[in-house]
Amino acid sequence: MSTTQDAPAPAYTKKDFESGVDPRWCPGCGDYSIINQVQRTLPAAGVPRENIVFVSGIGCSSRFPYYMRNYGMHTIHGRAPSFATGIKLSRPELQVWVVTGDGDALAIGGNHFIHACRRNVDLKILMFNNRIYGLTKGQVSPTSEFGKKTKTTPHGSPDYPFNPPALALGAGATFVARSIDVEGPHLGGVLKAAQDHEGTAFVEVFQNCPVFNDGAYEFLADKASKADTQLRMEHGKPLLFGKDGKKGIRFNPRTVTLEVVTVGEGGITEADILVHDVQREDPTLAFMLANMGATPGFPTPIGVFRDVRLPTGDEITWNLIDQAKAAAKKPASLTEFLSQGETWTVK
Amino acid sequence: MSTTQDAPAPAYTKKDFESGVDPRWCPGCGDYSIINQVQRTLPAAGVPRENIVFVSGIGCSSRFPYYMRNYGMHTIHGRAPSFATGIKLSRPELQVWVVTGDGDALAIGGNHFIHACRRNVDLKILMFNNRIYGLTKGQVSPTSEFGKKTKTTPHGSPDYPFNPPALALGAGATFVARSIDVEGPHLGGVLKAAQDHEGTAFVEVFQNCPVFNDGAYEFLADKASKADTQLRMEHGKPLLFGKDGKKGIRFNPRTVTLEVVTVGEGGITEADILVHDVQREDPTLAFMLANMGATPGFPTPIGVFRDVRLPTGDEITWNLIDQAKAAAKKPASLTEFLSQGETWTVK
Amino acid sequence: MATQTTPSRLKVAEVEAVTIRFVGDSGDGMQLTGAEFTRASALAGNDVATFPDFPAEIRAPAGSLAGVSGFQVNVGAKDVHTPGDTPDVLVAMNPAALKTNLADLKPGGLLLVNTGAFTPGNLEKAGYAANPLEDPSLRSKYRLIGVDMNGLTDAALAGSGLSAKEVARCKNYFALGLLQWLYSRPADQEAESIRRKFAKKPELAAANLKVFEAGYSYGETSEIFFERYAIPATKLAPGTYRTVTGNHAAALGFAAVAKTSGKQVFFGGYPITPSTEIVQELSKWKEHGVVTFQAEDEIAGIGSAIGAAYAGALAVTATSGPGLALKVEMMGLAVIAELPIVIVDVQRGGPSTGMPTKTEQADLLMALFGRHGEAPMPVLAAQSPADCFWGAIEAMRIAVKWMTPVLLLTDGYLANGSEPFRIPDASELPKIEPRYATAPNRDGKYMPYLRDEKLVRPWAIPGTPGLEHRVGGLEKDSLTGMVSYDGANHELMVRTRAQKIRNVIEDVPDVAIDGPEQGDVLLVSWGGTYGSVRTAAERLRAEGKAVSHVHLRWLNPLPKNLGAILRRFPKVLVPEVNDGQLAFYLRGMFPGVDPVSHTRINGKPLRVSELVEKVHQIL
Amino acid sequence: MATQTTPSRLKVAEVEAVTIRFVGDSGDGMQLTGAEFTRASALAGNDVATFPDFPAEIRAPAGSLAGVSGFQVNVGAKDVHTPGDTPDVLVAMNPAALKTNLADLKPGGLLLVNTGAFTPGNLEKAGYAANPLEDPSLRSKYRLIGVDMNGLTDAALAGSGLSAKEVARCKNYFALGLLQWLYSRPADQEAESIRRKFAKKPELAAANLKVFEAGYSYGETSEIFFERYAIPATKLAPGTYRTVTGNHAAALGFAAVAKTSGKQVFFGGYPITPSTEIVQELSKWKEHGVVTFQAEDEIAGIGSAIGAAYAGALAVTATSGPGLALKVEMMGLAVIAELPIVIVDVQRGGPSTGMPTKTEQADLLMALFGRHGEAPMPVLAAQSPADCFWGAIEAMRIAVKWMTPVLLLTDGYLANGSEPFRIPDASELPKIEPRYATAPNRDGKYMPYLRDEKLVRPWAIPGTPGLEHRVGGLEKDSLTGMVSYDGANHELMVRTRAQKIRNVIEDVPDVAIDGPEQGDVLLVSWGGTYGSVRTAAERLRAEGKAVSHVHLRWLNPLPKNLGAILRRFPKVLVPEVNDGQLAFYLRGMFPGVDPVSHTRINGKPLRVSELVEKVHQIL
Ligand SMILES: Cc1ncc(C[n+]2csc(CCOP(=O)(O)OP(=O)(O)O)c2C)c(N)n1
Ligand SMILES: Cc1ncc(C[n+]2csc(CCOP(=O)(O)OP(=O)(O)O)c2C)c(N)n1
Ligand code: SF4
Ligand code: SF4
Ligand SMILES: [Mg+2]
Ligand SMILES: [Mg+2]
Repeated sequence: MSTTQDAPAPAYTKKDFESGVDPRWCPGCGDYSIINQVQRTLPAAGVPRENIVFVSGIGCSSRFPYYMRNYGMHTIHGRAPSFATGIKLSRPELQVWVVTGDGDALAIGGNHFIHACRRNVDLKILMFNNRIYGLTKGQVSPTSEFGKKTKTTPHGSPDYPFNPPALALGAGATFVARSIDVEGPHLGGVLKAAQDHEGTAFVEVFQNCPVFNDGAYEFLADKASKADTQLRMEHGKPLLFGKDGKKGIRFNPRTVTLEVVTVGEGGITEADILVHDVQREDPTLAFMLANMGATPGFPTPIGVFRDVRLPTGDEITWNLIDQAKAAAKKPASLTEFLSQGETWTVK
Repeated sequence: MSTTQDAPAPAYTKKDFESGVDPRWCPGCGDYSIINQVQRTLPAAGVPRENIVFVSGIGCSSRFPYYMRNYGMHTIHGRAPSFATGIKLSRPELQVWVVTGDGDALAIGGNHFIHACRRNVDLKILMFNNRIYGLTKGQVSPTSEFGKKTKTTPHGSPDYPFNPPALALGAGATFVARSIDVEGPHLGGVLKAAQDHEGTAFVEVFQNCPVFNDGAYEFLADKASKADTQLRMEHGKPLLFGKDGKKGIRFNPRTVTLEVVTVGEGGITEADILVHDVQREDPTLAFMLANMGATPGFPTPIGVFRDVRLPTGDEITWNLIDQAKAAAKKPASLTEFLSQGETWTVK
Repeated sequence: MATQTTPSRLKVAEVEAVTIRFVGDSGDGMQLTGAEFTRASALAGNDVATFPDFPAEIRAPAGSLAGVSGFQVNVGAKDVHTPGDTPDVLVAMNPAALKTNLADLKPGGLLLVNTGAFTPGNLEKAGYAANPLEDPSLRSKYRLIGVDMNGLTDAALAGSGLSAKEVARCKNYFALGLLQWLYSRPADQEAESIRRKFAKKPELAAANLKVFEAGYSYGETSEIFFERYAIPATKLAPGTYRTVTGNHAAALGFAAVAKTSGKQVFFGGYPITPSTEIVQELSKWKEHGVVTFQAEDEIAGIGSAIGAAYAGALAVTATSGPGLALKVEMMGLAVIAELPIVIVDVQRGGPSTGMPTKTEQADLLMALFGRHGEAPMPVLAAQSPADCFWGAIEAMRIAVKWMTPVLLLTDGYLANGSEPFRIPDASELPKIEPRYATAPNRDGKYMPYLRDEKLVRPWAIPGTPGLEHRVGGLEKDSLTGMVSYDGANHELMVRTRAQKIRNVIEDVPDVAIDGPEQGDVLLVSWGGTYGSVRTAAERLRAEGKAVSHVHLRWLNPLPKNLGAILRRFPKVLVPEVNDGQLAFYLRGMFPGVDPVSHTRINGKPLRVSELVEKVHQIL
Repeated sequence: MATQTTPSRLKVAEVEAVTIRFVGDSGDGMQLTGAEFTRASALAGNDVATFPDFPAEIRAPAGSLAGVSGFQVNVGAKDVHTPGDTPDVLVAMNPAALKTNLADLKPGGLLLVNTGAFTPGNLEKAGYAANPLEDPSLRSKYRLIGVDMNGLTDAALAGSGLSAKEVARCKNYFALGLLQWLYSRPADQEAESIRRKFAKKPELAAANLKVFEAGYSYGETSEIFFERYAIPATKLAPGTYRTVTGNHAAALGFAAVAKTSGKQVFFGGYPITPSTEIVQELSKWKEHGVVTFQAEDEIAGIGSAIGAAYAGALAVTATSGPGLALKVEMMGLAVIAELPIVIVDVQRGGPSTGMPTKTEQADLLMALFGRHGEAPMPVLAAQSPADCFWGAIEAMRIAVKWMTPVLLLTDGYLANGSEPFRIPDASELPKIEPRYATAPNRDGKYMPYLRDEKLVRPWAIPGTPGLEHRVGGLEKDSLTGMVSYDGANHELMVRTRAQKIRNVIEDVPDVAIDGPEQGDVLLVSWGGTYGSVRTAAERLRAEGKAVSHVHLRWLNPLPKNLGAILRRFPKVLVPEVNDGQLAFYLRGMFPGVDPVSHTRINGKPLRVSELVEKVHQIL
């Protein structure tokens, strides 16, 4: 089945990943800028186009595969990770991406999502989080804000939203990241990191739905204030933010909490600022940062929360297969195989 | 529908909660001691027996409702939380328990489980974790150890197991606890705390399956060593363990990790030991303790990880309903109701 | 109510009925235009039936073929059963709309075109090499009238201070004004409605009104029309009316159950096109005793409903094909636990995700047989948008009376189509009175499966002292409800559950034959095709053919008298929007009966003309 | 192979066949005893058919009625199609076992009882007021032989140093020894088998062997028997044989596909009784090209399989009723995406959780019609345990040849029942050769829905340069595979998919009639009832009745010649373990055909005697 061996890895450009079908998203939809970044990111890795598969569920976001010039499956609402897992376990040489929405991944698809995180099969999962059901025209989603008025919650949503990175970390994800549709270069960097990661890589992309949930991320995108509202996490760098980069996140050992401090004030130096480490095996700090996003008065972290290398589900599966093959005496013929156990012969 | 108003709350004994059907679990099954503790715990609360509903999925553990003298539903594999949510949202005056297994709750039922944690509807979820599929006779479960040989993984499980408390915390659970089938009094205490908690209460009970996964918790149950392998978390108390209670968990602020230390050695005093606080709104420490269980060299924490009071899903839902009723002008007649919007009359 | 109108220089011709289709870009507001014309027609006392036909859920690029949105309305002086096959009037707001709809326009029909939108850019997007309006054949085939609605709208709003975009969004009111004038609708009513609609944005209200009036007077002043039309008021049954879509009607029905029974109606479900409006409406009505819960998926949706039913609520879930597929296991549980719950399936184009916004009737066999094991349940289907109200109430009445899940089938056409709905009086609604058990039923014990003479088991709900019991999915002892693996008990229970559903026949009225008791051809239909088939039968009889029609509201059990009727007709024709499912079902149920199956599976309601033709063929 | 045996003081009577049922407590090892007796009989050249009947999945209290476990084996000199209706010999190891099984024993049959277990305690657990063995009527009805197997086992192992518990667990070998002696089986073979089985525990091997020999010689020495029996070897087709259960056979079939095709067989699924052994076996065979994945649920199980199929694997999933219900939506996707995958449904008692360990045939209509929208797929059913091997291979061949999901129906009886299986040569297996597309198929482009003359679409798999394409659940353009909302295209695709499945008829062999081409009654069966119905037909013909039998392996499409055959017989009888599903289906498919339906729904295979009786009635 490995028709892939002999495939060359040509030098691609963005165009090489455009299927030629024009996207059918609404004017101004955040999905446009995301696909743009994906198509810019893919060439770098030089993976033959035909060895890449995009798998999606159902939703506006899930139309994605139609616009990529790769193999693709537009499947069933919430189930994309299960197809992707089958593809990757069957053909580990393929690069498999999952494109999903907040409802697709976390409402109906929540179980497949957490099991993907747990198994660490090498899938890159991009979740476009517009905090609403777009395709069905505006119902509450598991990431909609508490109390949010939507078509199915006219008096406000009674549900507390998921914190997707926290959920993924709780499920054991080895790679967890976040970016924003409008922050092209940043998004590109995060996508690259996801592509390079071996194992399940979960990327939450804040995406604006101008039609049914416009401005959900205004507070992060707004040019004037974004320096204060975004915390750009970078591996090995102190967690600084703010216009002049003087604000920072300090870890308070006494209270075991994070706090916002200002370098230069009250004797705070850069040395007091928490240095970001995506490779910590213990997910606690990543979890803490993920939850920080939800706490008022704190900036919203974007970038990579965690990037830890563990044997992937597909590696483990195929190691077991290879071991079994190695252990087996010469390939058994069909008859030998069928004759295992007790047999008798009729003349 | 509230036939419950007039119901008295008699002084119950354990017997009052036995349905009279003798349990059909295998001899020596951990489920016996668990039901025993549940039946001992319920009387205290003095909730009228008819106002308690036990809901289960499918599995050995899920036979539970048949043995309780309450209302009960033995439903569908993995789906118990959805029935329970419907019961509680429809009839908030009822006390609703979910009894489930590691496969029922975390394999097929994983999505309903995390959404229950997120919504914080007042359900008490007891998960009997025997790290195996018991009812179907011994297949791998999402909590089976990595590499474990089972009937469906004869060469060892390729999957990393879930850490149930960590998963629940990642999903936003307000109450998370753990106990062991054989630790009767401890289990009783945890069950009491779960019953008292308002909101979704998740209790993981380590349960031995002598037939298909015997001794899974030997390391915790073994009289000789358990003082060193169990960490009994108690609110407001330092996290001490070990035969002489001298070993303790210290939080290392430099590395932001937990470490095992011995009081009296190397100048360590009890003041250095982390004091357990179940009421911390920030779930980070609870998450850290939950993960500690998985780390070699550390004791396994049992008891309550987190117990935080937030408005429950059922409270919120009914507040919205009551507000709507209050806001409504006099109860509209059917005709008035149907005549909203534009109408015309034909003579 | 008479059709008062402004005096006019033109003579007013009376017409019996007219079918108008408004087509334009998704952004052009055709749904609103159509709905407004419908409202005005209804208020004028006409009978109406509508068929909105919008594109796939995601907005397509402006001006593209995929972006075309349409709304067809059939207005008549007599009973109107369908939105009409082929429009008499086509209002096309841009080239893409013209291209995708022209073929449907009746030869010689009125083609009203917004010439202002026929720009080179739009023509290209529509794939027109040349401007079709300049093609003489068009004028020869249809009554082409071109009006630069863009230009006239701009003119009307010159100096209004609105942005170009805002101005552009007003042009649908020009078209509306022109049509209201053409069909002699009073202008003043529309003014009211516009003010209501844009109450929050008075400047837009003013602008739209201005444009509406511009369109209205344009008809009068310009020399393009030589007559106007009037459609006499229909003789509808006396009463107060409103227009409803099928989904809205179903929601009203369930809410009505809550109000009349005084019991909680619990809806648990998950959004899916084309059923979502049902829960969207119900969620608004918290003060009327309705509790709604948007679950994480369809399985949890029906699960919560079954849980609520166990707790004593009148439980409902609604979905469409893919969601119904997910509820199958849960339906089986409701069958064996014998708990009352209504499942609404708003059928859409399948299989799989299929054609979410298109209509189809292909879930019938799944509804009847799509569960593992022997799991029969009552199945009924609504026949028109307004009938979804009565279908919802009847389904719930049956569920509660017989302690069983009930499937109510509607479809995308009924869900989005609309028609007048006579608002009933509370006394017209069937009573739904759950009889919760209050005491032990057998020597001081409660036996959950001790049945009454109709084989219905009692309903004891939590909170009732002494009746504590457990239900579940394992086979149960026929009396105590304890788990039983006894083969004889299982056989008894399977047969008893089946017999109970057969007993529902006592609530299934005999079908009425529309047309002669005996004849040459019998048309048999079910669900949303009622209107087309009924109209076809009427036309055929008008032609003097001996054609009768039987419409099935009940699919399981089938009406007592159906078999006899089927056997009375030499030819039975079963038209369906599927691959022949009812025809197969009737063959299986009535040995010897072998209907002719006529099927259409193009996402649209059946056409009357097509049915008439088909009958001509087989006669 | 002759039935060599030790010289004996007793004469050996030849018998044609015998049905023996071993019953005891779950802890008594009856399944092992039965399996060992079966093995010995097969090795002795007899034909065998077995029916294990164990209690609900959870262990019931020792000695309780619910805890009784049974194993029935039918051993014969001629073709054996069924495990036999009613045992000739009942071996009862405790009172509960006697109580629950005595009624089935043939009048005058041999009743071999372990008297040692008839203690007051056990009698009470079984609900016996008095010791039934002391009831004279028992001796008058049956050939009662009481043996204190407990005591004799203790004696045999006195001083063995084994614990009382270990000793008790050996007593089943006493029963086995006695039976092997009674049916003239050589003792030495058993010795081998015991050594193999307890290789890891030599002390237990020794003990069990000792007890087996004790039982064997007890027959010889004690004066309780006056003759022994021998069953002549059957004339099976020459070849090498083994015994297989249906689940084991299905697993072997899929693995055989991997070995002969050289392609990866991918299994994705979720455990469920009674299908789980299929994946349990497959998971052992990693070195044979099988990849197995235990998913988080059934939906993900089939999802992973469909994903693997898109990637080019030969994909399989297996489940039972509740799991099939969960896979419904996914099956619809496989239908519209036209990807090959085999779904095995091992039917069990339903509805809902039902009776997990009991057999039933009630998923037929769900298999045929249980999907939303028009979603036809081929459906076939295995007819015996060994036939599950051939069914698995055929299902996969059809799936790959026609690019479609295929449903293979088996049931709990086939899954756990066993019979001899002749090991085929590779050359006897049908070839399965996926033809993956390698190049564009239309002017340099790849059109995923450009079909061949049989309407089959090509299969292009990831990794193939230039053929990048997308599949999905929305309706697709009939050529390019792009999303299409065009009504005409949808109609074309629905009809094309249906026609493609009808075309599969070219792979459906005509059914063969067992018995006269014309006659008074035609028995029509499908799936696991083959054996009972075939045997009934043979008996009836032996009685001189003109009764024929047609067995359906193919349910969709139905064999070409079936209609004509059905119409040839004045009476058609359709016996099923459901409420009449095939009978209904045949009525719907063959207008005019109106079979008599005979149904049994008690979780057990059909009884031959019952069928014979039924035919007598209708003759
Ligand atoms: C089984 C099933 N249930 C429901 C739906 C209807 N549906 C389609 S997409 C969707 C949610 C879309 O929201 P999200 O996943 O956030 O994607 P978005 O459109 O916002 O990008 C729903 C409920 C469906 N197609 N299938
Ligand atoms: C839909 C469905 N899938 C699969 C099964 C089979 N099944 C029953 S219980 C079970 C798992 C039991 O494991 P767990 O939940 O851990 O409970 P335990 O028996 O170990 O207490 C499975 C796979 C089922 N009954 N229904
Ligand atoms: S509805 Fe929202 S998310 Fe969907 S395409 Fe339109 S803008 Fe994007
Ligand atoms: S199988 Fe295991 S879990 Fe199930 S009842 Fe027996 S011992 Fe308990
Ligand atoms: Mg979304
Ligand atoms: Mg378990």
